[in-house]
Amino acid sequence: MIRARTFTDARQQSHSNAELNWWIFMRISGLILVFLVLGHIYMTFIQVSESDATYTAVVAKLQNPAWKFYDWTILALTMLHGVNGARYSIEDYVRSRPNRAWVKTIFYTVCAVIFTLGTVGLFSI
Amino acid sequence: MAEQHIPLDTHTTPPMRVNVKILRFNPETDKKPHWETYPVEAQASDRVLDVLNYVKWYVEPTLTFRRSCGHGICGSDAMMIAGRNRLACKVLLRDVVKDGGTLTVEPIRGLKVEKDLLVDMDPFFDSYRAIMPYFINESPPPAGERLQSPELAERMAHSSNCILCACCTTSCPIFWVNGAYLGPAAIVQAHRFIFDSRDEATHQRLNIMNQNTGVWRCRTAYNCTEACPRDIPITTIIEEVKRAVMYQQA
Amino acid sequence: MHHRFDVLVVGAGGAGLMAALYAAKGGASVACITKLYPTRSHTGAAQGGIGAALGNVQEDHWEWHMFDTIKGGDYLTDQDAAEVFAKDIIDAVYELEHMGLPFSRTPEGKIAQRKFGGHTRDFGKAAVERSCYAQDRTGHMILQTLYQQNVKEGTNFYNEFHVTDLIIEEGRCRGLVAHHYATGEIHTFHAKAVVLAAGGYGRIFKITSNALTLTGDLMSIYYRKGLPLEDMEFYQFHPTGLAKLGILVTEGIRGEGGILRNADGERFMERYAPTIKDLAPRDIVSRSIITEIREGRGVGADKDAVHIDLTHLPREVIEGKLAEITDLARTYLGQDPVKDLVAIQPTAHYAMGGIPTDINGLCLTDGAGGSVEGLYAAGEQACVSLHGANRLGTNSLGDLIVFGRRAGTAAAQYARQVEYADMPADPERESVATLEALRSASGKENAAVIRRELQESMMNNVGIFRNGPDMARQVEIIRDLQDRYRHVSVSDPSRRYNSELIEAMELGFMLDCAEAMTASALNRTESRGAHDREDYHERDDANWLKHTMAYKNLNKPGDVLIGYKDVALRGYTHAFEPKARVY
Amino acid sequence: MYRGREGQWAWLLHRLSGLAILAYFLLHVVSISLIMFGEEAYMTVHHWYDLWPFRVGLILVTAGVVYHAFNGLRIMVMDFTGRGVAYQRQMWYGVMVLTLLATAYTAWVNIPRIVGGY
Repeated sequence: MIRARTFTDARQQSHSNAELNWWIFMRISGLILVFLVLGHIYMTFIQVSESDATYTAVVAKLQNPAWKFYDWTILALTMLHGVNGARYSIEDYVRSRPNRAWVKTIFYTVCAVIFTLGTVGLFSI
Repeated sequence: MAEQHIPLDTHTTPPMRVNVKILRFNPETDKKPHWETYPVEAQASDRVLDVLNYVKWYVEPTLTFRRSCGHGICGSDAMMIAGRNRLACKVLLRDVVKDGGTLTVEPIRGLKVEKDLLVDMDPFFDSYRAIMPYFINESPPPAGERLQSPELAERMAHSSNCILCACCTTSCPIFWVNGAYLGPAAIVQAHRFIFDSRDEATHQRLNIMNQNTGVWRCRTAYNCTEACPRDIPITTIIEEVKRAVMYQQA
Repeated sequence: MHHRFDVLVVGAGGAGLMAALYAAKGGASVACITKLYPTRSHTGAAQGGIGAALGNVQEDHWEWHMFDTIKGGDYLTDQDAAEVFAKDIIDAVYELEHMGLPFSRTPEGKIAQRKFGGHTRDFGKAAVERSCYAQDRTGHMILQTLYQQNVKEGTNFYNEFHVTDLIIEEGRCRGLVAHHYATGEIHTFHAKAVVLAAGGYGRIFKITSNALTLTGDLMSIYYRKGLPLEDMEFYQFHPTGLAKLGILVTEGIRGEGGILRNADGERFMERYAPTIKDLAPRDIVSRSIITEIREGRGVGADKDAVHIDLTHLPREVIEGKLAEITDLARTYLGQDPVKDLVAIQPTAHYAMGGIPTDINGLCLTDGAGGSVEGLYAAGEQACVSLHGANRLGTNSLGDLIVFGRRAGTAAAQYARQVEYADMPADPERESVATLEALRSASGKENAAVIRRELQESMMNNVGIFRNGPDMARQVEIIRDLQDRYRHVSVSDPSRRYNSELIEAMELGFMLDCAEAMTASALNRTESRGAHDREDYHERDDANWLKHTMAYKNLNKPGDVLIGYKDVALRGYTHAFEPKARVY
Repeated sequence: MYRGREGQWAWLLHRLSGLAILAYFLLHVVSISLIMFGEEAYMTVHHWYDLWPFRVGLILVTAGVVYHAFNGLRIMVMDFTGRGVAYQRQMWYGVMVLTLLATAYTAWVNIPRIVGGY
């Protein structure tokens, strides 16, 4: 339980800066993602039609290591930003500790698998 | 027996007719809360508390709610009036309902309803106690006062204004779903000491604010600031505490 | 349920919290019993400040403060109490500052001070800056600070417990009985010493600045035991309550330069108190306002109010130093003090009288020095008598701090010296009987209706101006209401949070307070301080320089026995001869 | 329903858009990563995106991203400057205007493609 009822509880729970660091991370990553993601959407969806993102076009684009890096940065930052954002929601809405534990476990696992899939996919070309 | 209908206040304009719709709950007989409506005749300048008292005194004596000072200083009568948290004694009828209209009154959210509009305040005060809500300065005091410039005194002018009515904490969407969050009121109280130039426990309080149940749970929904009957800029205060934690750890 | 503590404090306002704090510091195990939550007490409504001769702004001396207090009290003030008070309060204010109270500050960083009614320099020469303030929410800050300190000390709080009975046997207080609002259960508290600090009873009046919960519970419980209430006829009407509502408008508003004006726009206080004008003591200002209204110079729809004018003050002063009251006027009257005149009228405010105590808060049983061992009282509940016939503004907060502290210290000291005295076999018997009688009453009377009739009749007959025939009629009215009270029905059968039962019980307490007040007022055939009789217009030192002690006649319901107690006309080092009271 | 004001809706939309974007993003990563199984697998899934519900959905995702991005900037201004809190309401209206403009533009560009079927 994360509930602090007395100062002693509070002190015991306040040994780490994890929440502060995540809070700062959300802002920094958010700021970077604003440019990366809006750029990505513009280039792949607005400037050209989504249907132009054919296999050939995607493979051709990803031959360039710069795009590879660009996309992987989006992948990694969005993953962390999104998963942490979802963690906030889970911690807000899932109140019982056991439920929270397994919801988080399943969610983190799924995300880790997808992240691996994406990374491998990106670099396998 | 006195007359059945006693207008609250008969001295100025003609009264207005209002349906007061109250979410009622009696733990000894009810399984769930239910709405009851009481037609009332009152002045536009009457307080919502006057209307509730009228219903209690002359219509439905079992109606239960807390109240004391009647002018917004004790913080007893926080409730959800017309969909927003307010003090019943600090809202005039004319500001929340039109003649012939319906006024809804519900208990504040996120705390267990004990009876009608009365909730269990203990979790709220527990959060308050968790932030070490007392002045700490162990160095021997001078013979006179500890000096403090008017500018430094001004820094706590807002946060020391809190009356612990719980309007803010129980308007917070995070607190509704998870009572583990200390809540705006406790953070405002912490701010009052963190920004007191005479206090020596700033570091400890910032540590409490830095935990999972502290300031980082604030998602800046501003309901607290809108709800505060003392016009404390609560979100500003919470943001100040967030920055103070950040600079301390930096 | 049974509890045991060295010291019990009833009430969690300024006096109660101060007493609890000092009892705890004195090494006692302490419980504080309050019918509200601690920060809900009405101390929080005090706005203006706390008077102490710190001399931060202007030269000041405690002797001047002592003199002002005595003169303000129309020489009925016990001068030993006034001397102790004027000296102690200086130290007590510094102590509050050391507890973290966020006072407003002077440019040098000292506690800021401002003028207040009746506080003068050099024994009445001119107004002096003596009121130490925290904006205009000094009481709020005191209440919060003291509660915080109690949290730090680990005081046990019993919130929402209504005391129903004191256990006094063989001249010693052994504890008390209380009704737990949340469960409806009766709890007994066994103690070595008890401090009563449950506040006043302003709710017996229709227009009052007092909270709905100020119903004189503990005064009445004391009085029902055949023990006396002192100086009940002296009840202060604060000159400036918001029109119709009675909500307090601080005297600080005049301290900062606010001016009272009648319908003609005239600064009428120049006629009543030529020297200090609007800063005259409260009784004088209240009577002046009512006189203006009676002579047809009132304002408002019913011409029953006057104006307070702040429009000549800078906006920063109004919204800064007087933020609280600016907010109240805007909220309730839709009047903005920055540009509008605000309508005010006198409002029932403060009981000078109460449970008689000695200088350490020990409760007295008669005018001859008898006392109840182990029972103390402080604050508005008590009558030391510091305020005499009229309290000066700011002296209520001072009273809480100084005498709350003395009572707490004395209680802890007493508790260290003695063992627990036995509780009687069934201490809760009378409380249970009283509550059950209310629950099962078969009558048709509505407590709210009786209460309203009491409030209206008290306002009309025992208000600011009094006379024999009206008060004699009021005695009859109260008897009649007491008869009807026996037939009050409580329709809510529930145990938990039965607020209807509580309100009915409180009405019984209010009727007792009204009874003692009316009898005392009718008996005193002179005008002194807040007690102003149209049929005895002069102060009469030859016959009436004495305190009234009102006893309930236990053999004859509705009857009050009157005794007296001497006024201490000398302090320890100073004495002030009674003189005519002009300002 | 609690009658909160702009701040409450800004928060709620931020949270909902964030969760929606995350859900879309996870699907997007899965579908793109099919690229490593060759052209056929990739294009099979990719052709679904040509169906009109997906195309409309994509416009909504864009709207969500734009809102989340600009409201995120609003939050940063609030968090790191004292002044930001005072103007949070005006900034939120700014965010909404930007979101609407961006969505309108996206729709304007994409609707002909949807209608045209390519």
